[in-house]
Amino acid sequence: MTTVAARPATMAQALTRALRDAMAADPGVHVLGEDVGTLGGVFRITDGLAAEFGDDRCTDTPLAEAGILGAAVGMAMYGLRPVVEMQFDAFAYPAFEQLVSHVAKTRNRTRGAVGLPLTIRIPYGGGIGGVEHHSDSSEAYYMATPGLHVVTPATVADAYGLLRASIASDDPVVFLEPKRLYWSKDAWDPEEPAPVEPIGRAVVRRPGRSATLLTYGPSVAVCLEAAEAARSEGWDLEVVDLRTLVPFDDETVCASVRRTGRAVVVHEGGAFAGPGGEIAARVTERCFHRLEAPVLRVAGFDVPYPPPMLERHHLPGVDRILDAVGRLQWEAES
Amino acid sequence: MTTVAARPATMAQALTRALRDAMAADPGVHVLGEDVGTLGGVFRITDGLAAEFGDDRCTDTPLAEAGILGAAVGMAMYGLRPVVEMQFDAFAYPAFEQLVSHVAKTRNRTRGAVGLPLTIRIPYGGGIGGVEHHSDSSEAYYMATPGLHVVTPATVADAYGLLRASIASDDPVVFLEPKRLYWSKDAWDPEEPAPVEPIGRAVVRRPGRSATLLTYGPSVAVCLEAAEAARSEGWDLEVVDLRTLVPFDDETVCASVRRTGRAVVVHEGGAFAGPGGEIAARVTERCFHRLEAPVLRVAGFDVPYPPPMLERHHLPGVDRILDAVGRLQWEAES
Amino acid sequence: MTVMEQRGAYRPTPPPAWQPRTDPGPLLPDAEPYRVLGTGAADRTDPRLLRALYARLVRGRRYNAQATALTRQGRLAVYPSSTGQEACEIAAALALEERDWLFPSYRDTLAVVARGVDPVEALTLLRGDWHTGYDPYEHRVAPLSTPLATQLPHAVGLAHAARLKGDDVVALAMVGDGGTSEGDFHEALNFAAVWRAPVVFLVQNNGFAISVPLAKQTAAPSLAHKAVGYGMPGRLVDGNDALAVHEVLTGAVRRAREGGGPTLVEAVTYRVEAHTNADDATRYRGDAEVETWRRHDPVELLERELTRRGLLDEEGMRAAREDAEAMAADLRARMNEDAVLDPMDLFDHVYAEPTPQLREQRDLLRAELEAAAEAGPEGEER
Amino acid sequence: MTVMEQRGAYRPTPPPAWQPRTDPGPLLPDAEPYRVLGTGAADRTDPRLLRALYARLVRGRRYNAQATALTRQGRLAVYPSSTGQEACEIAAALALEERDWLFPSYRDTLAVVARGVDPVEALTLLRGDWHTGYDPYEHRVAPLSTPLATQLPHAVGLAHAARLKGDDVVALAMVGDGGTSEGDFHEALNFAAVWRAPVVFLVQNNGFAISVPLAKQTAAPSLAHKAVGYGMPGRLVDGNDALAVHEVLTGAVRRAREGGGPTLVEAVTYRVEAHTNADDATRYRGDAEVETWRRHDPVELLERELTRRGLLDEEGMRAAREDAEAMAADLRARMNEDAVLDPMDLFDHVYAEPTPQLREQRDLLRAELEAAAEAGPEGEER
Ligand SMILES: Cc1ncc(C[n+]2csc(CCOP(=O)(O)OP(=O)(O)O)c2C)c(N)n1
Ligand SMILES: Cc1ncc(C[n+]2csc(CCOP(=O)(O)OP(=O)(O)O)c2C)c(N)n1
Ligand SMILES: [Mg+2]
Ligand SMILES: [Mg+2]
Repeated sequence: MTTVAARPATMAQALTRALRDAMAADPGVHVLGEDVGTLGGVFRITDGLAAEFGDDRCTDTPLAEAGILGAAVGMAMYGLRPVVEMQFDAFAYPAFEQLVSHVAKTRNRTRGAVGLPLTIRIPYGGGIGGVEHHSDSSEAYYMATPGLHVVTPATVADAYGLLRASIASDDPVVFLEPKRLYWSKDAWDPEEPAPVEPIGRAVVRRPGRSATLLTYGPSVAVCLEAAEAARSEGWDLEVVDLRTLVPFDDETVCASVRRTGRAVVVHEGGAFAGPGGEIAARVTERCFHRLEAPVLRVAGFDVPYPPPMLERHHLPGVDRILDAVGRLQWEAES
Repeated sequence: MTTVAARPATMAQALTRALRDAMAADPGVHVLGEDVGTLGGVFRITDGLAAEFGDDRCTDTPLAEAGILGAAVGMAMYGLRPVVEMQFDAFAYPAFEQLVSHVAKTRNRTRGAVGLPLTIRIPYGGGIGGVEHHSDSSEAYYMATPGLHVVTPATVADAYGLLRASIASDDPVVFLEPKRLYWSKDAWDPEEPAPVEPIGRAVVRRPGRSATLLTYGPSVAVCLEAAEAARSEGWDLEVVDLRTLVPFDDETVCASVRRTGRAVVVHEGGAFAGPGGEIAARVTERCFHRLEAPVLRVAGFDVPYPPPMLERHHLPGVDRILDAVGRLQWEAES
Repeated sequence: MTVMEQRGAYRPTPPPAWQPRTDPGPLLPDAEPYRVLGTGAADRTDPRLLRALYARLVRGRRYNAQATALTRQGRLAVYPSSTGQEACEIAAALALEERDWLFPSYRDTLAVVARGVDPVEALTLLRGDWHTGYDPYEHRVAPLSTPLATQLPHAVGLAHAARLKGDDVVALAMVGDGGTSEGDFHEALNFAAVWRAPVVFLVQNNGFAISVPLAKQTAAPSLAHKAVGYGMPGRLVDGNDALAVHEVLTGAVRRAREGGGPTLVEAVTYRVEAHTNADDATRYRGDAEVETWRRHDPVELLERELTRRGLLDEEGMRAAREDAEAMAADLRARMNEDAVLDPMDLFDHVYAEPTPQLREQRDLLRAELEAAAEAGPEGEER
Repeated sequence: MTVMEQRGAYRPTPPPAWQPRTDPGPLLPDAEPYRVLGTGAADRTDPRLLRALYARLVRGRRYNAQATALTRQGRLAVYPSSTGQEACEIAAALALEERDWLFPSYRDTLAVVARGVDPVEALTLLRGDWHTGYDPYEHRVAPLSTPLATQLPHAVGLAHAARLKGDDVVALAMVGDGGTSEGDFHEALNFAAVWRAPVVFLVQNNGFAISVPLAKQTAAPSLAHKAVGYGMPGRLVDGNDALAVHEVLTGAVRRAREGGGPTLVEAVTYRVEAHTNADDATRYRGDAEVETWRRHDPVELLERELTRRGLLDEEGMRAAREDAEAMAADLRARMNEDAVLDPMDLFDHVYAEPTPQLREQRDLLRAELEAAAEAGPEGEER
């Protein structure tokens, strides 16, 4: 048996591969959504699946998101494992009632009799120059809905591993794909994909001692860049990639913050009532006496997603992150 | 001119009166929703409006929430000031796309050319023994959506004043009515209603020195009760009623917390990614050095709203609030 | 080619790829609701079916009365009665085979019970206990759906999945006249038709959505006419004629099972009682209207038919009544027992496995309950 | 009354309150799309209308080509071309009076421009600038709607409001074949019919929703058949026949204005180009299909008619082309100027007045920009 050396692959390729492997491994896995069949999806994530597995396994649906998700609920009730694609973040909103009132609640309302093993893939976030309604960061809505898992990869390997794990989960998973990372590349060997870990664990992407950057999805790369840039200012930043927003990995996060004593949460969506509020609050509750400074947040502004020509001002960038790190009351330490 | 003495009135009566006065004052105010006409709404808040102002001003719509809100958008575009009633919290979800993608964004996407002066009344929260889907606390979703104001009264007088102010606002307001307070009574003189204040100001409901309870809507009364009970433990608790979740009154809130040095946020919805996370995070960011303890949260559990027979275990009660106050590291003070 | 040359050559060219896909004629419902009772066709009905329907309608009527009484005694939080609609409820359940699925709306407790679900378990939701009292897989009955019309796409998805798996399972989904206005109704019917899913949609048009009469709900010739817009047949039936509803639904189920695709059935009926026990129907409708419908009562219509054909006498009626009374007595007795709920259950079924956070919260509640128990009865109070 | 007495007295009682509300017959569309060009009816058309349509169609075609070219030059982020659908786009705009409103879907830039909006402002959204480049009140054109079908209830609400205020304003709302599957389509049509709102719904059935062909979108005889389910007339028209679309829409607008209520018009047309410049249509359809439609081209059809009637010669064609070229040159020139956006605008129109929080955030960004400006060009980089 020869192993192919790891070669650069895109996140999009890893996601496609994850779907393909999941479909090959389990005949109950069905992909459905708008344009997922013949076209392979507008981001080509489902490319080739209809050809390989047939239209009944990878199905172009009518254009109606509540109908797609609602049908997936029924399919899951009958023992299938549907994977739904929502074409863009804002186009998942029509399915919100199905998501909140059924997908999230069915296991609970039936006291465990009916679980819904379904995965809802949603490309999310900005930075690709998309016109309005194509760049929302909607994770706050899903995090605030008990009964859903919320997962988002930041690396090519995680895209594969987390999507496999999400499809394998017996609970509904909102799988958020950072669209601006679709074409990002990592060395990754598609023939030897990462082990399919259970969801729910954060990971330290870069160890550091001065402060922790808590982040996920599209902002992980930005934080790593900021951490590099911070070296010249004498800061050694740790970067934690949360990977799974629900369930939240308090253990890994608090271990890091207790070590560094300082933290900044970084994400694209607006700060107000966004994920960062929860993260800052729970870190503060759990690590208060180890904190040298309040947990700060670097996020998008609290505005509707801006037009593409202004989005660079909105998205958290290296400078804004470093400014926040600079406000972590370093003087108190001396 | 004789003034009628203040007599006990219910919050429901005050809301009805606010609608009536608003409709009388401005012929552009139109009420629409399911059963709001002949029946006067399932909570009777629109009672008598169709009789007084006619079916065109208070309209029974077909049963379709996205249609109701979408139509209201068009009506607002034509210069009317629609007031929409959603029958229950969970039945507002079908309108989520209209709310997020249009109601919240239209002023912004038209650079101010098209404002949408519309009010969306939503009965919310639990404690009334409602069967599933009738007791959701959905404020986190609306808070996380820039472009919306989010308002919720806790007293009879505020129900009147805040609803008038919301209808008068040139921006869309999600007006959350705590259903378990509909039949609560205060001395209130309907002939001399409270002045119609602009929205956006919190209020100290009970001054205190030991710690601040930050709360709103249905939990204000519970917090006041807890503050009374706390006296026997030697704690003098301040209770702040936020009244408006968006925009948030940082000034009043921080002034209180800076004074007391300790804070607990109390609300019914789940803690995770709920309003309390935001409130705790922003208070901590702004008052870190005045905090003797981390801001704690007392909230519902992170579960789908429980069956009525279990809801008392879920809802934050006096004991749970006092337990949290007790965890505010009082020993550090001595 | 010059302009002048073109001139002579010009002929109308129809858009070449256009062709109508289906002949709409057969999809359209008749102008009048289909009826069997009181027509010659009733004579041909199997007496066993007539008797089975009758016994169940009498039971159903009694069940509605008993459940409403339980709300007055505080044993049920709320009950949306289907009195006057028993023919639809029972026929819906009887039209299905064991292996089929029922997707009920919140008013359809009777259909759920007629399908085999324990009468007490069917009321679990409405007594304030857990949201679904029965295991949906046991009798293939989905949870009663409170958010209107949301159950319809579920039925489509399940039926579609069954067909993909090669099972000849049909799903019957119930919805009210008001529910047809929701977007989910539209999306479900469209998916069903495009997928040719084996689903039957039963709209009980009972004239009202709480207080809103049909005329404010739709301007369509009938709700059954909506079918043509999806390319499926629409059928209009007298919903108080149990034989007619049964025949139409059985036909639609057979059609679905044989691969003919979905059908939309509108059963014209009437909500004789208020929306629920908490509603005051006098605010929006007069007695006269109710009275005319009481004279077209589904139980009485069936009773007359059986009597006419000599299949039922005073004795038989008494037997049916006694059977219903026994059911009611049993229901009453069992509903009078207090439900016992374990607060710890709050955390157990949010996910397949509780998250670390839910385990923490479970521990918190357990500690609270233990502290309260120690503090004695007063400790429980606040 | 004893059982035996009842027996003889039994007569079928129809549900007394049931009556069909509308005769469905007149609501149903014809089996074939309505056509004027190439039929005798075309002869009766006012030459001014023919010329006006022609000039605008030629301009529209050129506009589509120019906008697509601008995407290749990076001057537009994306462009969904309506090449092949110009007859629908132009006729929709021309069917309206000044005081009426247009509610366009994202593909309908041509209709927006034909309504009077500046050709550059109509592209503001698609060049990555602010979401709506024009003031909707100036020409009574709602923002281009990206979320599909969501604009339809807006049109209904606006038309309803206008009628309540006593204004005889009509709203025309545009949607694609794919968009008809959304719940919002259903809810909007139902509201419009129940309220008898002065709205006209124009579905451009161009055969595809991105890659999904009509057969996977619906099983209906035609999309126009959906009308009957709402109790409004459905009309089917050849969407490449500008005269036919104009006549049908004008009629529907007149009907709406006179209080006759809404109409659903399905215009059968074809999306000749890819979904947008970013799409690769060869992945899901063959050239042959496209070719058959190219032979039924809306501009050519009109050109032939004008030519046949002697209303157009080589000279006239050249004039139309030159006019279109001038428009394109102007568009090109103006689109080549860089848009100037003020980042501070991010905060100014979220609410009528910025909240305290937004003022803080504005200050933060202003400070950042000032710091970056001081730091010089490299400072701007990250
Ligand atoms: C999505 C949604 N909106 C609103 C409600 C509140 N509601 C409960 S029953 C009802 C009326 C239903 O009418 P219909 O569909 O005709 O059924 P019926 O009550 O007549 O059986 C309404 C508005 C709901 N349950 N779900
Ligand atoms: C609610 C919503 N879902 C999905 C999309 C993504 N999307 C953009 S265009 C399109 C296809 C639209 O097809 P159709 O309605 O036929 O209009 P056409 O593109 O043919 O003009 C899709 C799925 C969207 N914009 N809005
Ligand atoms: Mg009804
Ligand atoms: Mg199309």
